[in-house]
Amino acid sequence: MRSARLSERPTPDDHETDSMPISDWFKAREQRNYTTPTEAATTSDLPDGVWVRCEGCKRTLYMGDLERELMVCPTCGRHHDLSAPERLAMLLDEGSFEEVDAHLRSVDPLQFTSGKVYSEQVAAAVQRTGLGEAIVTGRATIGGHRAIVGVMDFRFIGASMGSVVGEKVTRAFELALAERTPLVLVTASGGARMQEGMLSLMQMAKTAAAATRLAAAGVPYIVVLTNPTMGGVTASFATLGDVLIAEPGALIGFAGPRLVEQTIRKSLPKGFQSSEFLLEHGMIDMVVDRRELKDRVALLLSYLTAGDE
Amino acid sequence: MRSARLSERPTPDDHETDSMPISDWFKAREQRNYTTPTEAATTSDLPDGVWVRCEGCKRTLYMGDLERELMVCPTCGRHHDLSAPERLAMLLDEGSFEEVDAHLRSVDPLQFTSGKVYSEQVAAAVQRTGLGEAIVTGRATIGGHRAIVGVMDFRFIGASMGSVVGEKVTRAFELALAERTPLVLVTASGGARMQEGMLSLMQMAKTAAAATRLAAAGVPYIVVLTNPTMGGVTASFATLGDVLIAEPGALIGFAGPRLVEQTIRKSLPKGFQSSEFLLEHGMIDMVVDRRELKDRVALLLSYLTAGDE
Amino acid sequence: MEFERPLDELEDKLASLKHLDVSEQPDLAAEIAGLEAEIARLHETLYAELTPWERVQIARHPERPKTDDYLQALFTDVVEVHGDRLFGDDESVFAGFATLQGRKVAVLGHRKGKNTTENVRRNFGSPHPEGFRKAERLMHLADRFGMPIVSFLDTAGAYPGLDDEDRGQALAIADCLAALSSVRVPVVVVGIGEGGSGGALAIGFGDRLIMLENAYYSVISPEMCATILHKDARRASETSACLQLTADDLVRLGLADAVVAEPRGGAHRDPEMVFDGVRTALSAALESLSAVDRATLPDTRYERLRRIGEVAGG
Amino acid sequence: MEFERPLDELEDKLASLKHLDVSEQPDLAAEIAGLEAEIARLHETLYAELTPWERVQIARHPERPKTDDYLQALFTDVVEVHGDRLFGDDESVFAGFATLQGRKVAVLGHRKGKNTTENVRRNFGSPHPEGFRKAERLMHLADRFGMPIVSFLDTAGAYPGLDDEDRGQALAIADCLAALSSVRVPVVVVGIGEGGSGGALAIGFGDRLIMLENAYYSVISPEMCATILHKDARRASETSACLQLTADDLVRLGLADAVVAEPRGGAHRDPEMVFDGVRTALSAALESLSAVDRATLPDTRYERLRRIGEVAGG
Ligand SMILES: [Zn+2]
Ligand SMILES: [Zn+2]
Repeated sequence: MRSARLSERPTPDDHETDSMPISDWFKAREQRNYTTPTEAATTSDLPDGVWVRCEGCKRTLYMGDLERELMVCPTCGRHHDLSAPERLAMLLDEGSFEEVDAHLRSVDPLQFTSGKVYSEQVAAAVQRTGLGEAIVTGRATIGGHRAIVGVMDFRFIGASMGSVVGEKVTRAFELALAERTPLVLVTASGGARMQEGMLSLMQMAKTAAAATRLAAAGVPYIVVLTNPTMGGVTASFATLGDVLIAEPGALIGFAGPRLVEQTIRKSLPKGFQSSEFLLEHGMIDMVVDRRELKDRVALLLSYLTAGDE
Repeated sequence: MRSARLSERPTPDDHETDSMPISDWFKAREQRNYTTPTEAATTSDLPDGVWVRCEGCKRTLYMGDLERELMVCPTCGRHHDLSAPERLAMLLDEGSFEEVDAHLRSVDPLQFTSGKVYSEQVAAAVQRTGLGEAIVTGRATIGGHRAIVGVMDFRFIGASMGSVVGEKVTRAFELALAERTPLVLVTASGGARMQEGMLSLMQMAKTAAAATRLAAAGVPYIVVLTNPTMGGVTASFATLGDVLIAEPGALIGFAGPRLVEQTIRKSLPKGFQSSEFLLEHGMIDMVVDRRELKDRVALLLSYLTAGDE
Repeated sequence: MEFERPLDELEDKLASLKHLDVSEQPDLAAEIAGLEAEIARLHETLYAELTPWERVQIARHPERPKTDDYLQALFTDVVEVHGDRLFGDDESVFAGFATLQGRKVAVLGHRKGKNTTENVRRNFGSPHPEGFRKAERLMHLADRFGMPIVSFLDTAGAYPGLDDEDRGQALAIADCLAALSSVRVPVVVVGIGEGGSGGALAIGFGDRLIMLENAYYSVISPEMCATILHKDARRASETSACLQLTADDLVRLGLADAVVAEPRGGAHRDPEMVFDGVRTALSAALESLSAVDRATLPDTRYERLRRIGEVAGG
Repeated sequence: MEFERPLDELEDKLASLKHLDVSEQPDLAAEIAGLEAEIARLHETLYAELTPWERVQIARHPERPKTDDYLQALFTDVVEVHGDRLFGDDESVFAGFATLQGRKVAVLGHRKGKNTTENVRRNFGSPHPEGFRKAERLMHLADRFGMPIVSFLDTAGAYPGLDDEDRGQALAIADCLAALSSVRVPVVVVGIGEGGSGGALAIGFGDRLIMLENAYYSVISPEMCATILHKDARRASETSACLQLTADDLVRLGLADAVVAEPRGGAHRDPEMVFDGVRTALSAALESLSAVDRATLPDTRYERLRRIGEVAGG
């Protein structure tokens, strides 16, 4: 399982998260063993080791090869999910990342106890991922262009948006506005975090409002939609970008596919809610292979800031 | 034929047009005889007199009854075309109309001679309708609300938009802007006037630009789309209103129905490009019976100017 | 409603007893009197402290007053506007202008039907993208012409259909949020029934939030929450308590500004009382906002949103 | 092209003669020489003064350089953006960013295909509403981020389909006109082929209009004009002269600012020459506009539009 693999990582405390160079994440990982790069894992038939099976083409790959391709299967092109640190490492100029708001932590405002105890769930996610919450934000450069960046991590309670995610996203907008620096957000989310009830829902309005203020000020905002970006995140800040990029094969939508299937009472067409489907339906600007993503974002930044020269 | 009927009217010279109270148009007409209120006329089987046949329900009606209903068939509800003076009479507060730009006349910039000689066509239209061009504009009140108004007249070369129509529409926008007074335009048009070539086409951009400046200034702009409003007029100022009203059963669209039929190579669905069709497809705000139109426009003016209070 | 079933049974029994002939059954009068007393007692306890799940059921009651009823009861000179100017007109969303005690406002509202035909046309109050885009258009109109916005919430949620995804349901909602956050006119929201997630929020935040006593507003439907957490929609009673979705919860969370009292058993038992309450609350809200410089409203609204959420370590 | 047929016949004859063996036919060399002289003469007269209708045919030539060719020849770092964020992505309209000799611009263009497959996907360059709405979106992006707009015109017109009417073809064009009139960045339009009516105008006016020598721009297609006036599309030659749709006509009417020369017979005979001409004209236009205060551009553009039209009695 992906989570099993990732839980083998050292779990730095907050200060270590702040100070550990992102590039070290990749280096550090090579010293350990992995199984399969997919969320829905079938590890039992695989040796516990450096060989992994691609869920796209079912082939067995050497993890080193996969990593060199930024976790894109060299055979079938499947884009496997990345953690936030992995994403930051592949998107940003090495050593340029300076995290902000690292200390924000979720509380349990509703004392939500149906199902798992929410506060314990958060603690477990922190423990497992080594992250403070489902998004990491900060300053960086991308191909030499200054940017405020935010990267979500689906491993952290499905990167659902509660108070902290909403707050960190909002602060990223505000930082971009204050410094008149373009914002680049890489999204992945199951939607609003129901364990924070209406406080979660209102983060949609809060982040959308922050995005609107940035837009009004004429500061560029680029979104990279990755697998999966659903529900309240898609329906708020994630689709308010000036340019919307999606990674190939990502699931992107409002309602979950199972709910849609139940609603229409027939099976869904192939590719429904995929990046390619959204492109065809005019909802996003482009689908970009992860291996070209950094260059593309850098190029877009050069265009969107051209008027400032 | 409608045109035959209307040509029986006295053809006032420009000064008379300017000074004749609009209400007199209706009075004056009662002294004359009419045939059928539709454009596609079948007068031969009707007595030449005060009885007319409704093309909607094929019933024979007394012209006086039809006029009392503002040329709406009391039986089938068909809205028969109105001339610009008739429209002004039914829409504006009596005696409130003060025409502007009445002296603008079309010239023949391309010396267009294919088919009819354009300059002769214009002269004939002036002669037949008693109007200077296909639109009449001015200041007025509607239910007590001040407005700049413009009313198109399909009898004048299909109310196509050449330099003069474009100019008068543009000046109406500019007058509304200068006096910060809402603009109400009643459209009817076959589209751009091809006999003025590219000068006509560019009127679309010119009027749209004027509409955009009015919108940016926050001055209300209401459009009443009447039968027919097509082509370059629909694709420019006529659909840039804050509120779009259509009369029932009006033909409204971009491409002519015959061209669409040729393009798709099958017959068109019933009601295609009708007001009701446009309402269903989200393109207009409301379909309003002509007999309620004045009240509705007045009410809308009261809402759209509420913020000025 | 389910929780009223014991009461319904007693009332049925009472009705059947009353059909009988007293002269033939001497004990009947006493039995009726006893039953009536029992009904009164049950009435007292049943509605004394409603659970969140019971309130959700009241909020969904088919006879509960709807947006159309408020339009008729509170407003004059109602003019509806239609369409998104892009694709269609969604009847599940009302958009238009109306006058409240002399005050001209722009009105939005989710629109459930009174019967099946109407409900089918209105998609049971669950908007398509066209509905949100129509709402967005009205927001811009209201902004441009300085009309306060009054919005009535009553939806189970945005419609989760196939075509809705095709036509950008998420983007339509996001665009509404952006527009509503930036209009330079007062925005007063009234939760009158269901407040289902993003489909409610799209027209559901502003400068004031008034909640009817039994209206709810939730990040997710209790049933879906129960399905996700327990794979059992029947545990909705439990999740509806956890989600803190009632009017009182919202006040406590700092999200709602006022609660309008409902008659015992719900608004449908005495609509006039609720209309009066909403009229009063709405007028008060609009009045207090009319004093504010409109240019400052977006910033004030942003500050209001900005405070929402509980975090540690910030 | 039809008007080239006499030339084509001579050239065919010449080619067939050249296949013969000179040694067997002693007169052949002289005959070939004569034919070549005749071809040269005809070449001279045929293209010396092209009629408007002949230019329309050249403008429609399938091998004529298209928007994609200009993108490739003139620009570097081309990034295409897609979609209207409402309904679909229309491949008949290009929208994106590109760099012209170091200058970063937003690019629009009608997009015909190079072959049938491509043409079907691109609807032969006739936009649907989605195409115009994508263009409008790019206009707003260019406006917000201060990128000049370069627009290449090459369309027979907006597509007159049933679904296009359903989805508001007229409104989509009107919205483009509104956006293009108000962007606070330079707008340079290049007529490279067909300029068909509203579908061209939607992305076809601005601060400068550059026309290729054989490009046309017209309120209506010559054929449709002939059909309306004479019920005979074959009189398009006559109407194309009346409509004054050539590059020179547009200069005379005060609508076009510059004409880029084409090689004899049309741009497809020597694309590089035309690319050079367009590059030079485009750079000059952008350079002259770069000196202008951007905030004044909408007013200047409005004044430019404002002067268009001839009226009496004003
Ligand atoms: Zn693979
Ligand atoms: Zn009739």
